[in-house]
Amino acid sequence: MDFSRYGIRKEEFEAASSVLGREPNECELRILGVMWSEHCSYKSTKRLLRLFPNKGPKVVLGPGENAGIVDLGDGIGAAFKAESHNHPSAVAPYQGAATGVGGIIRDILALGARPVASMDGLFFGDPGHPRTAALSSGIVRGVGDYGNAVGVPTVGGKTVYDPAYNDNPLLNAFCLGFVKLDRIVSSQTARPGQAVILLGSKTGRDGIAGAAFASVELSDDSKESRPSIQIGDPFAEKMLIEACLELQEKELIVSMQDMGAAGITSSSSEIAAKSGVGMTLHFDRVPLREKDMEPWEIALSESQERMLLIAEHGKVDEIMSIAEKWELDCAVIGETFEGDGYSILFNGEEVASLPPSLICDGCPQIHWPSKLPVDLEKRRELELDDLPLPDDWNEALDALLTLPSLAPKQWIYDQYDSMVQVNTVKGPGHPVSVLRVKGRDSLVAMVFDADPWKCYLDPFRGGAETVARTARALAVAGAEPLGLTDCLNFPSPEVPEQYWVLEECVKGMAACCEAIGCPVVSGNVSLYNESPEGAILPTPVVGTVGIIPSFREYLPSGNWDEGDVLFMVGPCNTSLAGSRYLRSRNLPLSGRPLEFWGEAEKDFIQRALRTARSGAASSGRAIAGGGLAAALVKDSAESGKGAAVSLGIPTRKDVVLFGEGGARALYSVPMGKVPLFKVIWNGYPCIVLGRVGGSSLEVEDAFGFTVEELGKKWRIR
Amino acid sequence: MVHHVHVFIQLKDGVLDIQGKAVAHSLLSLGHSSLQSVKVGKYIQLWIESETAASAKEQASAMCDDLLVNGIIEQFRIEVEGE
Amino acid sequence: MVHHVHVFIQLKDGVLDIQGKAVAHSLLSLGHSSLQSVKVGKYIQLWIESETAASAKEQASAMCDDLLVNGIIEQFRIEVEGE
Amino acid sequence: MKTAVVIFPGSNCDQDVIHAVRTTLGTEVAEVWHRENDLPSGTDLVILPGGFSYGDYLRSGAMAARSPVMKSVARHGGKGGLILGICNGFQVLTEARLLPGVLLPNRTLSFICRPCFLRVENTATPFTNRFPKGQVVQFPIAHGDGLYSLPEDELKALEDRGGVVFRYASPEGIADDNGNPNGSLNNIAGIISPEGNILGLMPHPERASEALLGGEDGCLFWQSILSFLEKGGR
Ligand SMILES: Nc1ncnc2c1ncn2[C@@H]1O[C@H](COP(=O)(O)OP(=O)(O)O)[C@@H](O)[C@H]1O
Ligand SMILES: [Mg+2]
Repeated sequence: MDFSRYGIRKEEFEAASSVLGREPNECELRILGVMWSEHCSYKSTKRLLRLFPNKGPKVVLGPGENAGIVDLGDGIGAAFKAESHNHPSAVAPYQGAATGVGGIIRDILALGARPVASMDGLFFGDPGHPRTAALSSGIVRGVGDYGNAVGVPTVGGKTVYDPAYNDNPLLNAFCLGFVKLDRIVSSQTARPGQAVILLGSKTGRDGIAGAAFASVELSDDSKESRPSIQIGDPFAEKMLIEACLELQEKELIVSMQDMGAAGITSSSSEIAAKSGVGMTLHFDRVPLREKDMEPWEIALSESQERMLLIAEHGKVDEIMSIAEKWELDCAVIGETFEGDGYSILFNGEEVASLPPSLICDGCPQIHWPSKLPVDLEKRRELELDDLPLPDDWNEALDALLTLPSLAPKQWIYDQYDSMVQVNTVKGPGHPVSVLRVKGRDSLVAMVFDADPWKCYLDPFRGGAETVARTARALAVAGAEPLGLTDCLNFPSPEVPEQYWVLEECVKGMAACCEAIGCPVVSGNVSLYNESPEGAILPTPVVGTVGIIPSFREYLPSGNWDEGDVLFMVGPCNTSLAGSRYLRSRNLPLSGRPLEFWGEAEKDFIQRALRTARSGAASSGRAIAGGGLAAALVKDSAESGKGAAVSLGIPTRKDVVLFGEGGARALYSVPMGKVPLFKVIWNGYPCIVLGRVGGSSLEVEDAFGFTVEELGKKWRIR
Repeated sequence: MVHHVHVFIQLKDGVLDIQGKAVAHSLLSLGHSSLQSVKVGKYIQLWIESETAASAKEQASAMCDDLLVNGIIEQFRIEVEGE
Repeated sequence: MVHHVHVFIQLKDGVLDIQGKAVAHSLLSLGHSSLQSVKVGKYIQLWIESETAASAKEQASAMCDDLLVNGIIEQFRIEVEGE
Repeated sequence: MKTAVVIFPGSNCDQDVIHAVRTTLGTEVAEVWHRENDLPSGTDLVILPGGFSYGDYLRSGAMAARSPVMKSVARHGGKGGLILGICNGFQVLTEARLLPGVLLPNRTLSFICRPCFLRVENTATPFTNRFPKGQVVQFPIAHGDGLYSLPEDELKALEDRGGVVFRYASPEGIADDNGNPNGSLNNIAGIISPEGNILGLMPHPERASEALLGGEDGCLFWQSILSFLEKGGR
């Protein structure tokens, strides 16, 4: 039996044969080939993911379900998750991105939550590379067209440009939904003797074996791998959302699962395995779009906009009439029974029979060898003495502000409906995105961030910094971080040096999560992001969600008032390693990022929360990409106010102004609140930078621009 | 001379036609019950300066490959007037 | 029998064809300098059950009036295979 | 005042507009599914909400305009009842020929979502009577097909009869090309029927009806309708 054709390794074939007591047949092998791909089975990364803390007082549902849920109070939860759709977006940017957005929305829906906000993480190649323009515009259009039509606002995101993504652009999609905590739908609640129902679009040959495809490197002929292109139908998705929420509201279903990778097979076998029931599926009852589909094609089709429901037989008629109202196909395709069996029938014949536990949990894990990259020390060499200060600081700042990774992303987010559903208090363009919860005082804040450059130079510190950045931004806005989701985008784990980087990144992220008490509640892994041209940078992307108890306790950014005192809190000895500034001077990616200091992060968050909640500041911004200089410019431009700033610090001025890393923030504080502010930050590094006022932003012995000029350079709307 | 070239673009077989599906549904509910199925594609007209119709067709075909057609999901057919 | 009907829809003269202009611009900047102009329209295929090709055409025409074509800005042409 | 919000498959601003009417006016709002043949009795105002009816496939608003409910919406308008189409609802109204003109793709050929400034051109309408003439208001836009177009002679007729109610403008109220997000002829953002009872506009007043969400200019819009009806208008 040539199992390798189906992406099955020898030990996997043997494991399956030994459980079955026979060799799997072809259809079964195809099913296992997809279900045991990295994308579905996490066979190389399960062990690593266990390093993440996943419990906390606010965690209602941790990893393992379709998405995580954190408690927002008043019986409401926020369900959220991020998912990658990298390979499909590289091959067919528009459709790949669109179906990525659609897929993550269904994950949220599967819990019975109404999807209320999306964010997107985009990683594009060098803007000068011939393919980048088409890839980036296709991906942005795909995200927008799908999200806009389905009516889920895209409220924020992250965009990074680097030549490492020339052939492997990344598209990570995040979605958040609101759910009543006593109405959460689970995939673990099916019982024997219930109906298995397929709701949504008809099944065609779309994206067959797409998950397996996502688990291999892109080769030149992968563009030819024909059936792997799924088409997104946001109209059908909108109908599906309304239908599923109506079914849930009327308590007609006992369990639900979205159909993502590996379609019917993964959704049904996961429900069976998690609920501990057996399942029989009749494939001749599946509504098909194409003629003559083979059973294995039906099993693995990734046709979009479908959900699998489990319901009592007595509710089927009512479910059918709701499906009819929303103009969706709906069919009972099987039933559950007692036992660990999973059997697919086609025209009366059994074509596959596998225990669900084997499909979902039977894949032998892989422990790839890990090895320190030999060039790591070299990457970290950055001699400041060899790096002259800029001759012209204004020019240096201009270069920084026009660096594509830092420049305003208006061209992207103007294409996204960020306001539909009328909950958006702060949409894209702000350090954190903020939603209101209708009928309540509290606000939900969220942020999506990544720092691949730092991860490349020091994966542990970079991983920790990535998590920390999200938490700092939330805390400054007044939002207590409740939990996070992540997408681990990495190249092949089969290269020992690359596996080491992955491992270290995860350890760094986990260390920060521990330190600040912010658990990981969901996530996704995307490996093999490399092509013959090269590998991507290590790119863990983090989406963190926090709560602001009342809108009065939200602290905005870009809100300086005349006469305010500007403070910088946090250490001055940050680092230029992997900074936007180095990139803007076309210097190689080098240096060693700041050491991660968990205590300080925790301390910072507490003080920042107090600052926001006590009204001690009029504006606040965590210092991140582009350092203090970028923070000053953004705040000044958005406030439409100037300031006179003097640094008065012995550290090198480029490091102070452009250095990145560490728990730092820029605050503007009304005169009368200065004493309170100082009390809050007593015991934490805190210096006065200057005063707000005048018509230009002047940094002593460095740069100076009029507010009008800044308005042209930095415009968020 | 200027040739008038007609390009007909349609989705490849098997590729989900989301517009066709919705249009068919709508036409049926408007009472057009004899309708069996619908496919929605693009009709692009090009006016190309070239010596011969054959070369106009060739150029149109290159334009399809370069921009007009997404070869992953679409196929096309070209007609040149007076060819 | 089922008739295969082709409907070609294009913008009326004088209606702003922003898409056509944009496509022309892109093609020119890709080096297709022989291109004079572009018009972007729709190509809809219908499969209609009917006795004769003539009646299929009639029905298709009714579908155009009812939904497929916006007469304010668009005009259309119908071809029935084997007619 | 009784409002009926029509919900087409794919509408996605229906709940937003219901929320705005309920929170700003506190009046009764009914949902009407597109397959229904009749409006609730006593309906004063019909709203066709924004969104992507039928995915906006084929042409924006085309399929929704042929929904069963549209016959009774047209009847309501014919009797002088108020009809408001926002964004996709405006597109539906033009497709249904209840308002003149068409909405073509934005000249950028991309979807645009952002706050916009509008100049109120006509305050003698049921929808704008509480605004001072020439006032600049901020309503967000979010659309792909918002370029309003009409043949030249009809455009002139529309302008001459004061049919243009909202025009895209700069914050200072200058309606030039800079203030025009989508290329609409004459910066047109919203128009009214000759009888003065059917309004279509691309910007979203329901997204500008709460300070928390960044603007309250929409409140006067809703209040205009209420005071019109309270003064005995239909
Ligand atoms: N792809 C995107 N989609 C939506 N919003 C985005 C996207 N990329 C960036 N943004 C928004 O633009 C702002 C700046 O983003 P970015 O430049 O990536 O981060 P940073 O602030 O770290 O420089 C943020 O408010 C973010 O939400
Ligand atoms: Mg899922």
